[in-house]
Amino acid sequence: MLALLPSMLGFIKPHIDYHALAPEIILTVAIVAVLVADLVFDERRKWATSTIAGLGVLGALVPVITLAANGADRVMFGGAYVVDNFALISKALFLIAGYVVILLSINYIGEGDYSEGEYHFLLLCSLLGMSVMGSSRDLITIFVALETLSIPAYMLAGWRKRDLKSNEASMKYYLLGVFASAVMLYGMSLLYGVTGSTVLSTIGAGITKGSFSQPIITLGILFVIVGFAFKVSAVPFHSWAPDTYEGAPTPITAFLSVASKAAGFVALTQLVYVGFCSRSDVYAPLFWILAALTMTVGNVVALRQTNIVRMLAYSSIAQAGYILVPFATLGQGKQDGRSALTSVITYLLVYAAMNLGAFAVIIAVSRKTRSGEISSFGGLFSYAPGLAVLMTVFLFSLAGIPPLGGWIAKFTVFRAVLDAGTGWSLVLGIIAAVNSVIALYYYASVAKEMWMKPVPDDDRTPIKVPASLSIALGITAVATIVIGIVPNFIVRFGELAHLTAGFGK
Amino acid sequence: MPINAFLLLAAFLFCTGLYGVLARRNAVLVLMSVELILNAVNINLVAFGTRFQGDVTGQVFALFVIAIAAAEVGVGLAIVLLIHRNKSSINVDELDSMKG
Amino acid sequence: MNSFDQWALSLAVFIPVVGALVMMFAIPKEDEKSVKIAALVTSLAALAVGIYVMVKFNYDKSGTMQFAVDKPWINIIHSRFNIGIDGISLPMFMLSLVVVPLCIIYSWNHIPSPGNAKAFFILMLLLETGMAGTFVARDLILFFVFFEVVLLPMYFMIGVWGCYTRQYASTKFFLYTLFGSALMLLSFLALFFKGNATSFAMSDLAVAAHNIPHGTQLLIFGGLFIGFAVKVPMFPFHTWLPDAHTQAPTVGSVILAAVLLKLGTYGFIRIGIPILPEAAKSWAWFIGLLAVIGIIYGALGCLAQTDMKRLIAFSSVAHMGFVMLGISTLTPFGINAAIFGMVAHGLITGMLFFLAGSIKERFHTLEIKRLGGLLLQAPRMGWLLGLSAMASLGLPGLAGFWGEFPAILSAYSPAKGLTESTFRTFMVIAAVGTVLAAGYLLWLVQRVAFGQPKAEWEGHHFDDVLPTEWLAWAPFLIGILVLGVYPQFLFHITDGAVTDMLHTALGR
Amino acid sequence: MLNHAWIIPLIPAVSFFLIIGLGKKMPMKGSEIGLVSIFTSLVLALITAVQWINHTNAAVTGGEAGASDGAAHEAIVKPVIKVFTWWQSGGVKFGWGSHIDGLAVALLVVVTIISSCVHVFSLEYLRGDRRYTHYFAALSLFTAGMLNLVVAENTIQLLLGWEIMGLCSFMLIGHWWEEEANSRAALKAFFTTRTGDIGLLVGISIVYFATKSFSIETINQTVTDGKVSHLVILMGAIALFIAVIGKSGQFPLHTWLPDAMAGPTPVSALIHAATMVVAGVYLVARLYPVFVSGFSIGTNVTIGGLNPMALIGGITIVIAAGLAFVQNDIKKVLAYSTVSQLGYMIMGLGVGAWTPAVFHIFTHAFFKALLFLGAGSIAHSGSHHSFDMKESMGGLRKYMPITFWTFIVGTLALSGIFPFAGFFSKDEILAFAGHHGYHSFMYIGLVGAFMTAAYMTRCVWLTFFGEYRGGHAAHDDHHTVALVAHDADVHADHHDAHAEPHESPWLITGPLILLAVLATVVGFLNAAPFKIEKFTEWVQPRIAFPEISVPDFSWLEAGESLAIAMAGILIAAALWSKDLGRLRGLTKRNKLAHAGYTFLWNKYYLDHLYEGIIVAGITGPIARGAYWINQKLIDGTVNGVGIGAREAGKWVYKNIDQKIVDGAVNGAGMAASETGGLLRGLQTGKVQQYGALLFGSSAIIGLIFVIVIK
Amino acid sequence: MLANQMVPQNIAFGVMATVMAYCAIRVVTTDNLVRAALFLVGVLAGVAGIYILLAAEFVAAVQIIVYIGAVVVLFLFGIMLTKAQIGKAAHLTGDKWPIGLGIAVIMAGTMGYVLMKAFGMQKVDEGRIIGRSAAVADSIFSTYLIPFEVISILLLAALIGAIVLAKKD
Repeated sequence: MLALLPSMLGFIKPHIDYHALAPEIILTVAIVAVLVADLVFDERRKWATSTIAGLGVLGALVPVITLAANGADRVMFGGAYVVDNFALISKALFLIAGYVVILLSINYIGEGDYSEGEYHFLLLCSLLGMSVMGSSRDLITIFVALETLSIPAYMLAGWRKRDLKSNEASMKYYLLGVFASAVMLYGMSLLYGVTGSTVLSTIGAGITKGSFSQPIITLGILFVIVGFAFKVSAVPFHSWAPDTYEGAPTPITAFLSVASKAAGFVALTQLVYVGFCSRSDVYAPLFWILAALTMTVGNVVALRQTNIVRMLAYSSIAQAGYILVPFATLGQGKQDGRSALTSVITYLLVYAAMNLGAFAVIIAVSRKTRSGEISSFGGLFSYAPGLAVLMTVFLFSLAGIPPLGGWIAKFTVFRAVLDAGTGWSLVLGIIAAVNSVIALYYYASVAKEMWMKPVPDDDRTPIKVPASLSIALGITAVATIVIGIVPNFIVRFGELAHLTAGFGK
Repeated sequence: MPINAFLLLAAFLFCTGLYGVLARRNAVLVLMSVELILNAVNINLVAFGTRFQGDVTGQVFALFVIAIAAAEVGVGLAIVLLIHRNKSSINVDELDSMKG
Repeated sequence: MNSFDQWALSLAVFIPVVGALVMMFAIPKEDEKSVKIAALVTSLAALAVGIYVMVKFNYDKSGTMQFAVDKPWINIIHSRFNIGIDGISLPMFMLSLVVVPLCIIYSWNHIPSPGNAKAFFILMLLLETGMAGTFVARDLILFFVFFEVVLLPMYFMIGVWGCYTRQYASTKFFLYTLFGSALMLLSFLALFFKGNATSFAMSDLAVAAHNIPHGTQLLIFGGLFIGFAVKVPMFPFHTWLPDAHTQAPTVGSVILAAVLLKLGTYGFIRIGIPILPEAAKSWAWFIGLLAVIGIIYGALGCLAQTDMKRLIAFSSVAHMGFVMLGISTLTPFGINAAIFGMVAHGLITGMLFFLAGSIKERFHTLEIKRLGGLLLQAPRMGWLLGLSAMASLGLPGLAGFWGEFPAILSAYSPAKGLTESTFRTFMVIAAVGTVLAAGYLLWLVQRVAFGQPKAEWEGHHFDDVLPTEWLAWAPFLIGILVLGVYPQFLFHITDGAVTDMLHTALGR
Repeated sequence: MLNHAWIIPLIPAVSFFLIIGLGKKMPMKGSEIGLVSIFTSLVLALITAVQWINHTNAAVTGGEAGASDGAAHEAIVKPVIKVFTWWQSGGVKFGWGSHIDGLAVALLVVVTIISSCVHVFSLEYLRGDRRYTHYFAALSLFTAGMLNLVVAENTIQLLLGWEIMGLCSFMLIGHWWEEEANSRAALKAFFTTRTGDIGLLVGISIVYFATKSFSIETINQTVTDGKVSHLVILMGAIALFIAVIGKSGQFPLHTWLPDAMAGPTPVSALIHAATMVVAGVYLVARLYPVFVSGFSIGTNVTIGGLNPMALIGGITIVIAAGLAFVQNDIKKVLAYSTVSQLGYMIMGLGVGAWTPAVFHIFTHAFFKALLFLGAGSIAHSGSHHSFDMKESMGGLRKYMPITFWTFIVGTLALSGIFPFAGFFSKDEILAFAGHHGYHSFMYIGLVGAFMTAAYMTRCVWLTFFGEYRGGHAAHDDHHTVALVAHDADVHADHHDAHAEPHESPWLITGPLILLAVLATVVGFLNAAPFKIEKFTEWVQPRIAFPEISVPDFSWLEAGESLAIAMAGILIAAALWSKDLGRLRGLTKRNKLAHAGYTFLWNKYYLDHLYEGIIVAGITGPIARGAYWINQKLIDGTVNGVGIGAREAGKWVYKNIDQKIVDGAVNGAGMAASETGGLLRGLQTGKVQQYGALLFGSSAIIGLIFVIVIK
Repeated sequence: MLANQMVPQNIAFGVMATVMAYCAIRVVTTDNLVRAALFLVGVLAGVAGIYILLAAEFVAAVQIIVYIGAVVVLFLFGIMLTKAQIGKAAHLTGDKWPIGLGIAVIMAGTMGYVLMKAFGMQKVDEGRIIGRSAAVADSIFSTYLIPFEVISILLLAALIGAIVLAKKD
């Protein structure tokens, strides 16, 4: 108890492990550098900000790698901030996804007369928030990290200032985000009120069954999860996603659907594994409902979409549903949390690759067609076979067709389900299976459009793909295919990422 | 005095704000209602802090919330202005160019 | 076993993919000639390795896995790159390696509209990898992956190079099959987890399955059943087949008929029965029932068709019914017959689809009403149609008979523990099916080949069988004849493996 | 040769491939290959026969010499069996080889002789045909199939031959497939026999599992030993008999056979008279113990001797004979006659008369082939390729003497007139039936004999007597197309529609003469009146065979049947010859009554028959009615089954497949899509509604959880 | 003795709570934008008072400085920049307000039930209240150092982003 009361004993200089903080520090330096560059460079040389941002992100990856090589778990600030394998993997995921988003943005932003420097600045801020999120094991840190990654994103969603849709996207995202934060904060306050601490491991010890009045704990857990359910766009907290995705600049949509969502899941994982691990009686049913609803609604509504981005929005909602499935199996049957965590991490990694890839193709294609309609992809195969093949790869990977990466992700989900082996989890598994067939329909319909339909207006001028986009496509495509064929290493990441407290070990 | 006095007051503020955000059309009023909610949370945090000897975590949390709330309001108003410039209206229920 | 043997199967499976990659990146789309040559060379190289395997195969030990390779693959889920070949898989493996080069030869001058030979051949090569891989996989996850690899190329083949309603057909094919494989995968996982298996290797799971209570076994087998039944396809999961076949380009139909449908039946023999023999016994009557329904139903469906290709497609439903009937008896005799039936159906129906394709090429229609007098317009083709139809209806002396008759025969005396009277009823129904088969096939021949050509073709000249067609068809025809006259070629390979398999599974 | 009889079917099989491969390039378009092969087979078959005869003779004499040494006797008359393993599956071995005994030898001889004759005949008959090569290839294949069936060592091999013949029959009936009627007839033939083949498949299966063997020898032995339950063997026998009905044109599956006359006439002679159609009979004879045991032949006389085989055979005799009366097409008369004669064989086997029935197969083959070839000769040279007796024939006696006389020989043999072959075999069947308690079947046989004699007389009369009615353009149903198709100028002399009828060339008459001689003499192989029982001696099996006691010959009975046949000839001659009127017919009836023949019991029937003849002229309403029933009802049923199946197919496809099975799947897809549409409605685009959803869900889920999870 | 101390506190709380509740309701119901902002000030001031009651003086100070001093001013700027009607305006409340009310009532019920169940009439332990701002500072600069640093970046980001969005171009 005394250790928790530093104030009573006077100020004790906290131990700071700079190696552990290096990724964030490098990111911060990059943020400042981008700002300065934006001030210094004139309009013609603004592209340099993107280069700086990209380098910054890559630079931040270096300490992530050295930390991983070092291997030791680093715990700071009384357990509020931890750098372990899980944190490192999630940071690597955020940073690589962020890098790909920067690659996607270069031409999009550069050619669109948007504020380029500030754009990259905000993107990096958001990445910083995510990076912090990966290590947070404390409610306040999680909250701050969440807002840091969200608030720049609210603004980025409205970055196409003259487009009302973009404004609207920003507004909706912002309002819903604030609402969700409010609910989450209320839940956090309840948890704090019960346990007297914001550190997750302490909370975990304080909310075991029978320790306190149950309803308040239940409501606290529930509200906190709602806050992140919003972030991962789980139904019924998903409603912002389609509109925001459609209206936001496409690279930002990619960012939101991948990095931001992944951050949500990372936070959820930490909360559930470290904080709430003993209370699967509360969150497992909640995740069950969320997962079932999310998969079903996401897929079914996606069937009726005509706008490709909007369709992918619903698709990413549905994908979030699959990722929620392992959460619903936690603490059920023989599920010891190991395979569920592996599944979540694996899914996030694969999902990042394939979804970013799909958006990269959309960006490349819409550079020519200037349209977001699915029909604008008509006959793509005949004039841009490379893009069509890549898009096909990404879409069918999302659908989970072997040997593309998506299958191993889905596979680990099913494995988590069967590991639990209870009736409820099996039902969820079947819902997931049925959903993956429904999903196939709309993924296939895009493929159909590209391969089997005529070219609209018979405009067969080839598409020029800028270098940065090509790199992004290359990274994502290689990742998607290689993960599918040799899934060993990616699943190994998932397996490595044991969380020290709770289920792990 | 009972701790619940503070907590219930906070709950009331929360729900009033909740009503506000759902019922008010004007975006600025919605933002004001959000502030009600956040303040309710802060009351909670500070009140809960009294349950634990010498613990100021609640207060610290409240401070962070205040800071972030300020940032949020700033951003929110910027977005409202953005919309106002393009649409000359800040009624949130008129924002439905995307749906379905 | 020398070091090449270690690599032989992997080579045969992956050479096509390598070829496809080379074609994708190194050969421009416009250079059709190089594309064709590259595709042919690749598939022939794979075939050459296949022939090497066939030659080196120890036929006296057809029941044991040969050319086995067992390397780590996905450690974390206990799945390994475990491949090998035995008497059950060898015929199917060879069939898939043979069919692809022939299809490439056939397509030499017949790239279906809208062209793009490069993409077409790349897909075909990918397909080859999937097919060959499925037949050598000894690990369920690996099996699943190869099983699915087949899906996409075929989807595009139908969807891009198919006929009028190709999109509907391809989507249907795709969704159906995926639905099936989703269930199949769930069953695989359930096997693994419920049995507390140490790996996904089929041999391990067969042991581990003893840990599973009977009721669960039944459920798991049910999942496997639907998964495979969709692919076979068995009634009532068959409706994708007529559409897919009808709309697919010729070689698509050929590959579909010759190899793809066999994936399902092969799954039953390779996975369903050895791993869950008890559940298979409990399900056998149901499988047999659906099989005979399929026989009659497919035949009735054929009688209703006005399109030649669709008729042939429906006939597949009936023929695969015989195969499934043989499997459902769970006797070595029946399963040998089933494997024979698979190969025979592959050759015969493949040949029929080739013919249908060539007829379509010439007449631009497959409406039976508009055809007629083919024997006058293109006599050789007409005779080939007659021969294939005869083979298809199970005429002794041609390959079809040896799949059909022993299957019927085996139903008289199914494995111990199965109800004889039920299966004997099936036997009689199946025998009635042979008559219906004769009915629709001869009716087809009569309307298409006999009689006088219709007036609308007056003055048209039609090429008889072209050299590329001869080249592509000759192996099929030789196979039909040789297997018909000397079925021991195939039974010799399968018998030991099937007997061993059933001995292990059912303990007799 | 006995050990290597399996070579005999291989020769024509090889010939088939040679003709297909090289035929077109040969000087005689491949026919020479066929000829060489069939003659080789013939020679080999004769050698086999001689060896077998020696074999049995040795056994018989050996048996007599050392009567005590029973074992040696047994061993020496065993069938000679040679088996190669053909294939093997699931522990079951399948052989391919030969099973040579008297029955097989008899059929080998018949088949090779008839086939040789037909080959020679076809050289001329089919000359210039568009598909000359294919024709000979098919003949070769057919011969291979039939010979394979004859020498079959096991049931699977038998089935192989059986089906190959079916295929050849299909190919040859549809030889002139340009005409739709022909292809339809071919289809019908194949389809009907195939229906019967269900029985064969099932029967072979049952017998296999009952006796654990496919080997004919083992099957017969096992069944004879009585080791198999009667019920099983009855099921097997019924199943096999269904196949027989289909293949051997028994009632009610006989309708394909007349239609099959659409094929070239030599084919009809070979396939649809002499050989293939007796394959069914042969099957019964081959697996006789199965049928004897299954149908309790010879042991259930007490219940009237009714067994399906005898019954079906009997019905077929009468019905087919009746139908033969109303045909105008000479080939159809012969076709119905064939059906009727097959009925005799089946009935004979049904009553236990194994040897007589087999003997009838033997003799029938010669005279029926003779008749068909005669009809072919007429069509070729006398009637401009028409087979219509009323329209294109008449008075041909003058133009075609050889054909006429040989035809007469055939007719007499068929009618069972002493001393032609038919007399001996038919009489033995009837005698056997009478002596073993199957009296009713004997009477049926006698009626049949009468009718046979009568319709054949009609046929001969219409063809050879009276005035020549031909001379106008041929409207033959199949040659027209062939004429158009091949080089008409080369063969103008043969096909000139206005040429006078003339005798056929020697390639046609040669076989006719040979067959006529054979039809005359072969009867004496087993001429009971003269105590010659060579055929019985050589052919009747000694082991694994039920006891057969051949009754002693009785001249009285033979006289009865002979008299009936003669009566038939006379009555018919009287009725159909123009110079005899109705009154003469009536007198004849009185004469019949006066003659005191022993079938007053059927006077009533005869009365009606004659009244009918009187009322309606030459064609009897009963025969007409029977024909109507035949065409509309039985044939209609056969066709109707086809149409019905097609309609059922359409219905199932349209309603069940497309609407229910497919509909359910598509419906599920639609439902998903519609749900999607509905859920889209929730996405109104209004941010506050989203907020309401968010807060509302939180509140409601919160409330529920708080209440439910304590 | 405790009771004596409690009384003024109770009275103060009662007054403040009433005012706050009234102001809060007015914020969400008034037809006048500016008035709504002023009522908001009332609520915010009340909250500051509550903090003082709970001996959290530093938080109370920050509340007044940040909220009343900055946020409300921002709102007023917002109202003016969006050229909103000063004074009464029609339709400030949407016609879907009953839904909002319903949800608010459910939420209130849930919260109330939970809180009553958890704490009942449990008293605030006066002895445990410490009002040392130093403790707050210590805590922020030790345990919560990272969030503190991050929040500075966040504020910078919000600042720059808001400028970019709000500025005319």
